[in-house]
Amino acid sequence: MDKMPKWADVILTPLISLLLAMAISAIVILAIGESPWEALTTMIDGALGSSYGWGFTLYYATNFIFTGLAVSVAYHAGLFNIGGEGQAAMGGLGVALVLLYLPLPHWLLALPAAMVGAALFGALWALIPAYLQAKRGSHIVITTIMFNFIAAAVLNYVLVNLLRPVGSMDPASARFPESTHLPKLSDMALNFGIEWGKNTPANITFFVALAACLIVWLLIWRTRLGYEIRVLGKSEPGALYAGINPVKITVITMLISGGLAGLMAINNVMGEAERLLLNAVEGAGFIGIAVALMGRNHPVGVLLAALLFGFLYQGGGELALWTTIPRELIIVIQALVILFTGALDNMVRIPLERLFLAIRKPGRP
Amino acid sequence: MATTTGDKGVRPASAAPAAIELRKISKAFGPVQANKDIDLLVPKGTIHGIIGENGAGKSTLMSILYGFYKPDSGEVLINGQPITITDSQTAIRAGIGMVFQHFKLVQNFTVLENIILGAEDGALLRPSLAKARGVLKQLAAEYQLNVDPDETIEELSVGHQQRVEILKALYRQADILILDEPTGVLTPAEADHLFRILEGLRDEGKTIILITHKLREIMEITDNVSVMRRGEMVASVKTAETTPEELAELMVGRKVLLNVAKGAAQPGQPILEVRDLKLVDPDGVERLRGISFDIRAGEIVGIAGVSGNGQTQLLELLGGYPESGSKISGTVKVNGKEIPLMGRGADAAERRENGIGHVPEDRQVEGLIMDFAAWENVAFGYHHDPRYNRGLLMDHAAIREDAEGKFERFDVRPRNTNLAARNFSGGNQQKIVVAREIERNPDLLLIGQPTRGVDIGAIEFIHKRIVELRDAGKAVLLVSVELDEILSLSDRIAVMFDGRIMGERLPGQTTTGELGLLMAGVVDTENTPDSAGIPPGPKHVEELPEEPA
Amino acid sequence: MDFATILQILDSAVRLMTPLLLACLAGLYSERAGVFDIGLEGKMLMAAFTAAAVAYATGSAWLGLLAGVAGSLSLSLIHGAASITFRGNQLISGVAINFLASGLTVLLGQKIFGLGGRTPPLEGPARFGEITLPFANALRDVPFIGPIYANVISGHTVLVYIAFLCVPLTWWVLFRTRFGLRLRAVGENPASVDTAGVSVTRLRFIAVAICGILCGLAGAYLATGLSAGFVKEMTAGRGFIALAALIFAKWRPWTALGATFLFGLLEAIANRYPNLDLGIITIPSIFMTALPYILTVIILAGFVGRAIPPRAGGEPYVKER
Amino acid sequence: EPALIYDLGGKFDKSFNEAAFNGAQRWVEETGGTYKELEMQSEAQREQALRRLAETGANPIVMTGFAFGDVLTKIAPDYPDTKFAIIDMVVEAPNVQSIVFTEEQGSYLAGIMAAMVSQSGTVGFIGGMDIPLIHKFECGFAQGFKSVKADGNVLINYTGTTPAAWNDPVKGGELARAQKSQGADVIYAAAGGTGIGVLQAAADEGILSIGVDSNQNHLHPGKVLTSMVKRVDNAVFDAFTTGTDLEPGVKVMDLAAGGVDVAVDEANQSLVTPEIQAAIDDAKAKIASGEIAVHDYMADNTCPAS
Ligand SMILES: Nc1ncnc2c1ncn2[C@@H]1O[C@H](COP(=O)(O)OP(=O)(O)OP(=O)(O)O)[C@@H](O)[C@H]1O
Ligand SMILES: Nc1ncnc2c1ncn2[C@@H]1O[C@H](COP(=O)(O)OP(=O)(O)OP(=O)(O)O)[C@@H](O)[C@H]1O
Ligand SMILES: [Mg+2]
Ligand SMILES: [Mg+2]
Repeated sequence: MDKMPKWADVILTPLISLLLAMAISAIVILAIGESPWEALTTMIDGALGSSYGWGFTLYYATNFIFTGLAVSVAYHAGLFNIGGEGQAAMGGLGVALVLLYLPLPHWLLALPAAMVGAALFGALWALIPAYLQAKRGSHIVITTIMFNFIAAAVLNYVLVNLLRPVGSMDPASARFPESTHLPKLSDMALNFGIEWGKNTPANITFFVALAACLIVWLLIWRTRLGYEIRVLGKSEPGALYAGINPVKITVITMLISGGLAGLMAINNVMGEAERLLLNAVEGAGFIGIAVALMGRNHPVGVLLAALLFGFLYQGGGELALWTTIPRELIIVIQALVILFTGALDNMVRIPLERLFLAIRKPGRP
Repeated sequence: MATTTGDKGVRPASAAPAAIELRKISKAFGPVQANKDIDLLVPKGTIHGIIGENGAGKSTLMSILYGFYKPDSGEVLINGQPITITDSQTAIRAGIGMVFQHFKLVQNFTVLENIILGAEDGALLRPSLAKARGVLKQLAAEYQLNVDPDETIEELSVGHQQRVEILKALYRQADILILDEPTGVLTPAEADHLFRILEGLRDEGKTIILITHKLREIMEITDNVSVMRRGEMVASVKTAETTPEELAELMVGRKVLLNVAKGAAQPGQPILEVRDLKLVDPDGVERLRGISFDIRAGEIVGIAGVSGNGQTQLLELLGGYPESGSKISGTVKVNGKEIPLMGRGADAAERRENGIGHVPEDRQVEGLIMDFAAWENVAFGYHHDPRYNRGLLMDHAAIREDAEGKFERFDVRPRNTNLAARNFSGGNQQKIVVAREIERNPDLLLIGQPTRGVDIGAIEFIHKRIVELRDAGKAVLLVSVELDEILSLSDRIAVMFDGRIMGERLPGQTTTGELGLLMAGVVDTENTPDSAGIPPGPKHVEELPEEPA
Repeated sequence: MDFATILQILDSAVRLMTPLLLACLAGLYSERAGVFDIGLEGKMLMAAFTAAAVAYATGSAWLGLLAGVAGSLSLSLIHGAASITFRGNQLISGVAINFLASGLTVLLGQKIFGLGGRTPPLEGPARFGEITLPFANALRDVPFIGPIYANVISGHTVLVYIAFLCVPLTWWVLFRTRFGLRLRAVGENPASVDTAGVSVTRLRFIAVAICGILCGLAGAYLATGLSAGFVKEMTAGRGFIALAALIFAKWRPWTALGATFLFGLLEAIANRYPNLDLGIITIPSIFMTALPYILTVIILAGFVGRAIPPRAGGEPYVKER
Repeated sequence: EPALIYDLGGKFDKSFNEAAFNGAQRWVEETGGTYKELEMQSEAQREQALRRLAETGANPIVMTGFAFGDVLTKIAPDYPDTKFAIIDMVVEAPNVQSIVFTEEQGSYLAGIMAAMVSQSGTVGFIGGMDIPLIHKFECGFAQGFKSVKADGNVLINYTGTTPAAWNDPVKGGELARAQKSQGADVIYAAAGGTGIGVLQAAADEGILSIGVDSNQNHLHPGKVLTSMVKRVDNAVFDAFTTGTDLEPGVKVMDLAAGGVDVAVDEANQSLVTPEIQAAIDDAKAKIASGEIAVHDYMADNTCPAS
């Protein structure tokens, strides 16, 4: 009954959309008097051309996987969680508290402990908006926006007044103990005698993120809880008819969502900076929205979109570092990619569908 | 005997051009060929019926005529003049009005605002509203179409909403009125009233197209009838020259039993005992005012009533999900055990554990998740069932397998469990719900409006299954606004009015007339001065309470 | 807290609420027509930039305003194409527009002025000056009313008065005109409009365009009224606050006025009392800056019930799938 | 070939990154040399940028901002032959020069000037993001002010707690107006792009303002009392000029070394009376001699003056 084969919809449509975005980007680059070809090669080379580039691309992608999953889980329950930024920031606080105040002799212990701290703090930060939405009907979009600002204030206060080592200019916590440092992907590769991605921040969290994709996929599509989440997202009367408690599911979903956003801190706070910085999230919470929506709220889609954004981030970073192209160009390219693959996808899909129908028609009696 | 070849069966009596002539209309939705080379001729001043199974393409054809969809090919002639209908504006100007199967009203607008929408005079609302108010008064008097012009739509009963749709068309001075399944949501009395209006309109020379699944209505009111099957027009006949049985066969392509065949009930132990059930909704409206009744094993109890008299609340309460914030009192026992009505254990999941199955009144909003695949809907509400789970995870293979079986046994078409529920026709959607609930073999089945908008083939099937369940010794609570359905299925009939049960009757010993009186709130059928001989006709319906917000 | 302080806070609140009010009304038109818009921020930012750039180049605030509207409008059209014509996801389109504005403004600014995205400071007629309303000075000494009129009501730029006039105007348009009726209908049930023979696409595009114009005013006010030039990211989240206010106001013009005033007032109070001494404890300034957000949540949870968006909001109008 | 890395605010932040850029430009003009420059995109790039520059042979590598401290500590040992200079932070390594400024001293002078021109006895301070570094400015300013008007009043506002606080001229202007209504007639802005709004609002409202980092007197001639200049440009210029001979250790760019100062030029000459000039010169001398100790907020996270 489908209008075109699934592979076309899943692969061809986004690919053509991406090409369109690239074409427009090229025009923008030309307009500011730079060479699109140089820009493209710099980006691809910088992000994918070496293990070094990959190390960064994967690092950024890891951040986006977590925030993207966070948004998508909530989305399945019909909740639009714009609070990933604040939840991830609070997750960082959780990680810092665990690593600074618990004696953890080895990263194998530190990682699960920090994960608990990260998820717990992120989840708690989502709890109040969730509860208010479920019980009082306060729109979760407003409350999560507000909680982003509040999280920034809390973190600022804690870092400046409580966690900052005396005499330090930097509103950042002390370094985490050496024993809690996570293995970098480069170290892991070295164990196999492979020189890969030296001095890049990609670390073992990437695998945690992959596992998170799998777990979220199982959760949403294979568990009863996921079923209930999806039912609630589609129809509240339906949920009631099926004996599903909307308040409970709303709160649980947001806890999971906030927890996932919080888990991002394992990557950037524990894995990269190895101390808590003031603005550690750097907008990854908002990128998560784009990643989730572009990935059609499916973990595989989220993974792919996160990799795409990781590529854009790293490639764009290289562009800003090594060419005279201003770094804001990357934001424009990101915008175009989001626009074409996420919002203007039908511009490509509809003609494609016609094409496939036309191809198929003559074959039928 | 009817001719079954295209438009030859129906010829305008005079030489005057037909009001509507469609030639070779085709329309595909992607790969679905909804209409294929359709020809149709509707003489002026007639009522023309269109019947066909769910998904046969009736609504599509009419929507094309009304400019809502664009046909892929074909010609339209209005009063003999070829016309290209590009949008609804063209259709309206050509004198066509349409009442859609799913009303196109703005819920939070007033009646008046809905009427003038798109037909305003000038840029300011005030004069338009004033004018419309006047015209409305006139139309109301002329056709007995009373509605409060200042009421918002969401406060109106469906019957009244439909009046608004008709008024909308009349306000635009439609000469051709298309009604898509108008009686699906009406009580018999309301339907009767509607038909009187339609006859009045015809007598004025207006042309009417009526889509319905009810052959009784076709026989009663139409002059000609066309039958569609799978996107094609298979017959057009004069109503006087055909029979319901023949039409049914034309529609479905096989013989259909139009009456439920069932033996006498053999009631056993009481399964459901309801005592003094009261419910006040969050707005403080008393919806149930002390309901008491029993249903025994092997018995179907039908609840008749005009919609909005508490049936919905009764079903939801028994089903475990009364509107939150309602105040509830009374007791309900199932299999002799009292079940909680509020607080812990008072949810729909618990009810299912207690052996209560529930086919809800609104399959699209409650009974199915429209975006889920059909197989996923088969587990809907039963997703905790061990049979559908393996450890922590749901066992998709098991659910799919079960779904395949249900599709087979209930003849759900198309036989594709991967399609989203949205993509099935109303009748097939209903079959999925009924299959899910009946095959659980519940001790008590709550079933609301089981055949609303469902074609006769499917009705026959669903009715048969309900009777089978009863014969297996189960209790069935049937709520329906279709008196025919209530009369033919129930072993006992209770009539609800304004949150009370007005009386109980046995189907063999009552008439639609008597039930109609009870439904109108007349306590006893003895001749009291103010109720004597009032038929459940249009006038009386006027005074029925409206479905509140 | 004396009277003069109250006046100052109110005066400040009026200035701070104006961009929020304009953006909120902008969102109101769009969302009432069923097109959700989380790109208010981006449109404002783009407008602020184009307004400042053109005002600088021409030395005219009014030409700047026009350019601001054009800048914002162009993003509106993208949003319209994505969410109306191509029936795309409205949220994604909004996100994209925010990114686009954030990048393009700096990119263009850097290309044109070479100041890292800033525009040169605006002077004289390139900025909107403050208007003293008639009799403001004469009435100043009338007790109570006088100072309020002279200090709070008088002495703002013309855009402030336009913004406030937009409130009754919006109410009137929405509830008293044919256009408003259709606009509201198309956000509630587009099929009702379509079957009445009115183009859903056209209506929605007009609504989105009005949204663009109002965001243009908001952005121009930021750059040429409140400050004197463009600074990158100068909207600083106001588009999101406006969105919050819109939901807060339940998509109604007068309540939008109230909601944005509340936000303006809370910010003005936090500005005025960076460290609020409550006797027992002093709230540190860090929390005072967050106070408007905390209070919003409390008010929302405590006093504002469920906000129900226009029924067809966020969904593209699809007839044939 | 020397290199310069800017902090996240970007090259044109109208603040100290921009000052660093100006220093490098001056070096180009005077020597005709070339240099590499980098702008950060994200926190994770700091290390990447440093390493890449070191590996391409850039020497010395100058970076602006305390945020580099941590990373530099980590990587400096990996490139023993490369010289690094970090501004605003102390990093102890044999190949690193740490350049720190005594912002409190410059701010102290600004405080004196504010006190001497203030008629109301109330002045204001508006900071950008609420972080310790900015408190250092605030504290020196308050101390200088109190040294002249012991019972005067310093109003203090911060714009916010996120990086957006650096780019919100609207809020800056509003804060300035709020402070004016409380009697402030001189306002010191240490708030990056937000400060532009402060200076603008002060000019509009007819009160005086004090700029920061680079000389902003020209923005509103006759209306900006002075600018507390922090000569990051000089630091960069010196480092570039010294080249690979960069001395390791801490280089304090204080008042005496010309690292900080209050700018007097034709734009504000009319405002700076001989008495004021005398008071500044006097204070400079006393600070240099140690007679006046300006408190450094960073030393103990407290500010005795406010
Ligand atoms: N908007 C649409 N987009 C895609 N397919 C559609 C659409 N509307 C109808 N169809 C398909 O066209 C066919 C005919 O549908 P139509 O609504 O005309 O049937 P119908 O005869 O009115 O059925 P019912 O009795 O259930 O109202 C069906 O197979 C349906 O799936
Ligand atoms: N957009 C659509 N895509 C695919 N099928 C559709 C679409 N819209 C409607 N249909 C199908 O068209 C048929 C008729 O649809 P329509 O909306 O006319 O009534 P319905 O949903 O069948 O209502 P009822 O159950 O009251 O008969 C159904 O099979 C329905 O599932
Ligand atoms: Mg139909
Ligand atoms: Mg139907």
